[in-house]
Amino acid sequence: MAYSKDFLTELYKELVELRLFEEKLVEIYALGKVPGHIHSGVGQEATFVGTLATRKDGDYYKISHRPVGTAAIIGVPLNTVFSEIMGKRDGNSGGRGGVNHVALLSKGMLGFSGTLGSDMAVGVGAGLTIRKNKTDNLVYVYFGDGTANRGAVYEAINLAAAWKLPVLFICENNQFAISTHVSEASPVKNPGADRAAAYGIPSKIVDGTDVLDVYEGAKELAEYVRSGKGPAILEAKSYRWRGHFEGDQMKYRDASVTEEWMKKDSVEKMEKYLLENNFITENEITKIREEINVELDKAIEFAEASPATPAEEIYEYLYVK
Amino acid sequence: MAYSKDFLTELYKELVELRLFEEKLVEIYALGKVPGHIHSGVGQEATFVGTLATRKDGDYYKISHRPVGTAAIIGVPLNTVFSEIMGKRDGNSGGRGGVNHVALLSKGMLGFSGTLGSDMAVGVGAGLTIRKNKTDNLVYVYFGDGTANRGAVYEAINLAAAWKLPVLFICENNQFAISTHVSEASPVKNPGADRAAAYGIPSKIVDGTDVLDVYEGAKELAEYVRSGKGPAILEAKSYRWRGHFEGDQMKYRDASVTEEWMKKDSVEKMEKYLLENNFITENEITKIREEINVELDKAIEFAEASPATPAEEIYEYLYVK
Amino acid sequence: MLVTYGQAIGDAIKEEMRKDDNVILYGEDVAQMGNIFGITKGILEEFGSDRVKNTPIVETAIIGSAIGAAVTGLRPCVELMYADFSLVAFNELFHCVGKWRYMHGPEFKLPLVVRSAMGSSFGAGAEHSNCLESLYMHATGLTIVSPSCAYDAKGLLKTAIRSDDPVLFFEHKQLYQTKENIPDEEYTIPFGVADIKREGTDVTVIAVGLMVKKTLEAAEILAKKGISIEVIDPRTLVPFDKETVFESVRKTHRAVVVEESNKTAGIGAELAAMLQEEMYDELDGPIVRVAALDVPLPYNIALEKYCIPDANKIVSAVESLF
Amino acid sequence: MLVTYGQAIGDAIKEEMRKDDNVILYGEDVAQMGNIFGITKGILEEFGSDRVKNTPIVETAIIGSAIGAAVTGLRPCVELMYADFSLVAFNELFHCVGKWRYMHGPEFKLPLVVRSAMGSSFGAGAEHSNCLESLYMHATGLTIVSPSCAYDAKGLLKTAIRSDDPVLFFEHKQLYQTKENIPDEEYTIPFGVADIKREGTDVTVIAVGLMVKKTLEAAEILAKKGISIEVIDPRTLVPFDKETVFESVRKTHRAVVVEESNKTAGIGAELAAMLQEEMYDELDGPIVRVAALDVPLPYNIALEKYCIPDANKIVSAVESLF
Ligand SMILES: Cc1ncc(C[n+]2csc(CCOP(=O)(O)OP(=O)(O)O)c2C)c(N)n1
Ligand SMILES: Cc1ncc(C[n+]2csc(CCOP(=O)(O)OP(=O)(O)O)c2C)c(N)n1
Ligand SMILES: [Mg+2]
Ligand SMILES: [Mg+2]
Repeated sequence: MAYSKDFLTELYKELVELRLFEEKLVEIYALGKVPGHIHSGVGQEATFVGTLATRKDGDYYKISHRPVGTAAIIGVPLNTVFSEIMGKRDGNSGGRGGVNHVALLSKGMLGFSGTLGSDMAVGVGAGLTIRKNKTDNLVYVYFGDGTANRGAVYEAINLAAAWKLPVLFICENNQFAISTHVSEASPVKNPGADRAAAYGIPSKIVDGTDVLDVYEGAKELAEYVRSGKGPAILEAKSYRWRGHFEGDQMKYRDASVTEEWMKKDSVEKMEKYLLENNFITENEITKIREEINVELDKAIEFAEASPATPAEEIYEYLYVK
Repeated sequence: MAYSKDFLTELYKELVELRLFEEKLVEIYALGKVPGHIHSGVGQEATFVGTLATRKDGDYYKISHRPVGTAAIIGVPLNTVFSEIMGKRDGNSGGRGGVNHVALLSKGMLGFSGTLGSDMAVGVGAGLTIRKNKTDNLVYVYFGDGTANRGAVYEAINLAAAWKLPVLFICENNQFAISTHVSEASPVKNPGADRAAAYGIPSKIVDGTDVLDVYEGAKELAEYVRSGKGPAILEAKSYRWRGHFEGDQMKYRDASVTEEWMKKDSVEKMEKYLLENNFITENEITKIREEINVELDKAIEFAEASPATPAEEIYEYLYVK
Repeated sequence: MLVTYGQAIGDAIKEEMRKDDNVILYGEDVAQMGNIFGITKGILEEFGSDRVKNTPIVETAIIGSAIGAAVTGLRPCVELMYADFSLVAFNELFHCVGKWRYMHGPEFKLPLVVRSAMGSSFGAGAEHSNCLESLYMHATGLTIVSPSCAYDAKGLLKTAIRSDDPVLFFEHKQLYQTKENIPDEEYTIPFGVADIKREGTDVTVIAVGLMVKKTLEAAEILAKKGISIEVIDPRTLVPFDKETVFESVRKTHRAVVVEESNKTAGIGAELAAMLQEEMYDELDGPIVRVAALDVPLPYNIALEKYCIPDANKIVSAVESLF
Repeated sequence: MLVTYGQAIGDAIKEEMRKDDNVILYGEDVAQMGNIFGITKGILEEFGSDRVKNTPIVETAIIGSAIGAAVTGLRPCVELMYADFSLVAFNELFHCVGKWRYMHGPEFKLPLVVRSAMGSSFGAGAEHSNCLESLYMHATGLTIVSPSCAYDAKGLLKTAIRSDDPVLFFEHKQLYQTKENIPDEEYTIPFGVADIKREGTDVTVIAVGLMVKKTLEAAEILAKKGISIEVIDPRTLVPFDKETVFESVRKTHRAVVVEESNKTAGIGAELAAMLQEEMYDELDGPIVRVAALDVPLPYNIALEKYCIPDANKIVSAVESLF
């Protein structure tokens, strides 16, 4: 495949943005600026950037708890993202929802359920709206290898398949559900793709550490889905670099395997590719990183300055009226 | 395959017993002797008799709401069965549970959940006990084509597969979930067998109107399961002769198709086979039917005479202590 | 016109579907069969299979997809055949439906209705007879409707379908065939407005669903005994019309709550706790709860009857206050 | 010995697993990781992978399989990581676990324990902070345990594992690290026996889980103000020890109920309704409920704190009775 320089640079920028975002998240969490727990998606950027490179206006998105920076890639302003993450009034729900509930409907984001998998059907429902509007849009629905075992996931994909709705299910197989390795939890090798047969829909496995491989797989399936033939499942193979949450001692896994996987760095791979093909210079790389870091820092500063939602507003957003 | 006369006669008797049982159930229901609703399994006998022909002592059973006469085949005394069905004190729960909860644990019956599919994992749990006891027993878990779509079913089979537990899942595909045809509800042709791939386990499709075909398929899978290799799925193709419940007008389906299927009568088939091979005489057939009818009538009489559980006992069986 | 409670519900759906083509209907067996009680009969024929769909047996996906459809602009009116099965999707209803807007912000509206048939019906057994409103009262963000007659059912369901907030709409199976004269003209009934089904002076009796009917029977018996009860039907449990009840209690100084579900942690628990907390000085006696016995509802019809409140039990409860 | 609440729970499981090899432990991440809070650490090492198993994320199958294992002779002690996720298996808990023996007869015993971590914990958000006992109180056939300290947790969990009836065992996340001296010798605590955590004469305060701690703080403040409260921890909500509470109310004539969950239809609803119904003549004022505000628990920590009862709110509630 021949890609344009612009396209590749755009992909690269998004990879870096997501990487730096996820790193920043860990940083501000360590500084005590984030309530609750976070789930770093460092190392898993390619799946999200690669699939989202196939998106177009009017599409919908159901993201997951990892990486939450995906919201920024989809287009939620960083100020909103960090305000929500830090529980502030300028977040999309004024800090009521929090780090896992960053969502702007105007950007197509449908929201997230903390009981994992229960939101899969939310994506399916958005497919009904697309169907009614007779567009060739689709819904991107992300879920993890662990979540793939939940009954709610099965019901959602099954319903999408029975009704031939335009949903692209993306299973990010980072090989772990907290401490449980995918081989222990799932009786099949590919917890996403191997289940497509159960719904009679197509699937594809891609290398979740290679943004172009992801893109190619996603493009093929997205075209299929947009054409009205029904849903499909993409499974991306990656690895969770950090603990499930910050503070996770990870005694349940072999650190040397982690190290091996960390060498398969999607950002580095892309960087190398761009440099080798003279699509980018070291200087430009530095500049991209700097610009993104500045943006991130500015947003964090904004969020820090954003007031907390006052107690008097505690009942707001509970009902429309 | 060469079968012994005894074996074939036994199968035939059970087919007739189940047929007459299910007919009797409709009869006493029409007479107002049964509370609530019943789900006649007339026409679907072969799946149950054929699979159960592979059973041995120590096996467990999770049956379904159709046909409930399966309990009698498994060995629950008819007096208990009809007492429970008629809501009487001599039923296994003294009429607290009712027609769908006929069960004797001493016969290996695990019980049933009226929220369909939620009991699939109950069967899986019994597999843990078999595993611990290191026997070559198995658990028979029956479910319908409609129930096959439930998430709880997926979770149960998935867990059984992940843990390689000795469970034989039997999907009775009678083509309907109430009014909904299997082709409308399920995106795959075979709602049981086609999903085996999602769990990485073997499956087989059999003719649910032919007890010997069912038996052969069940035998193969039962042997596999007993050998400790993990669960398997058998799907039997049949047809629901009557309405979902009594009184169902069945406007949602074509009566001529029903008539076609009713010609594939497993009892008649077996009768013909036995007669042609001189394994049985017309006289013996008449006698078998008569004997079973007498037994059924006696049990119904017993149940009618059985007192209602008195109100003072309303809290009994709620807790062990 | 004279309609049954069931027809009133079907009519409400049809009228709203005619008004707004974003209203869609789906659930198990709602299409060709018109649902197992015949309530949605004729809707497929009028609106076609794009707007009226059977689902597989996938309660969690019915509710989940309704959220997604609702936030993106449709107005799904979905059905969970029996209220008992709503527990299969309890997580989706409690955590997702009830919290989605709060957690994600004011852009998110959930104009969805979940209809469900509830209540005992002569031997349906422990898993097909439940009234479960109180479980959902403990949730947040839900509107809970429990109509006791055809008039209310129609007016409230139309309001529900037009609401931008999610509504659980519980229909009592034993009421489906009850007939009533209702206006030919269109009407709606606002949420949070209780209806005084019978005026009285001695005791305020709050009753829900089928229990309104039983309480009205009890009122007749009590009247003959010289006790006048005021029968209040809250119609919506959330929002709850405290003012109408308070006003009644200010007059009667005594209250009884009648519900069909298990007594422990039921509707009566909340209403009694709330009333004694907020109206303590007005009360001349305890608030008495009439509810089902705390057992799984037995299949045997005599035992079932023994468990569930009827006119006589309501009469005794009221009399116990004197 | 000095142990944390978390250690006490782990020790109870280990001791019972040593006693009876039918006791098995499974759930998400309970094996190598020893669960996400470290509560089951070391259990895999001691008992091996036949008896200690990680499951996939399959809450409905965890509960369903526990029923099957239990009725056939094992004694599963299973874990649902967060109490919030128990709603995913709510149907299995409410309809199946709670009714199985009743529906199928006396041959069926369900010696199973479902452990779950509950409660707020500083920004865990609306779906990871819930206390949900009241939902299960409305069910039937369940035993509901909510221990407030290490001593109780250990003794009650041992009783739970030995019980032939199904037990829901709710552990409060904020208590896991609290330390306490408990006996070296084995002990168990029977169900249905409340514990008076502090004697007092003016007001009976019934508190559950973490709220026992907050109520004891409030008791100190109130003591300085001259108000003496009796703090009762029911320990098991089902069965509920009415007698201990009644005796206290006969002395104090006033009662407050403190819980961490939403006020509407919460634990306090049942307890207040029951108390005023059964102890009306002993009461000198309304039973006041202290509970969380009826919103999904916010993620922002200040808002979270604003929603949940603390010592000051308990103090105000008690003072409102005078
Ligand atoms: C229904 C439910 N069960 C359990 C959990 C707890 N939990 C949070 S994240 C997680 C692991 C999810 O694994 P996976 O889907 O692979 O996503 P990953 O964390 O690897 O991105 C679990 C079990 C939950 N949030 N919801
Ligand atoms: C969870 C749940 N949803 C819906 C129902 C209502 N219901 C009872 S039987 C049935 C159809 C089941 O179809 P299938 O599994 O094919 O069994 P069959 O009736 O054909 O024997 C339905 C939907 C139920 N009992 N439980
Ligand atoms: Mg994972
Ligand atoms: Mg069927």
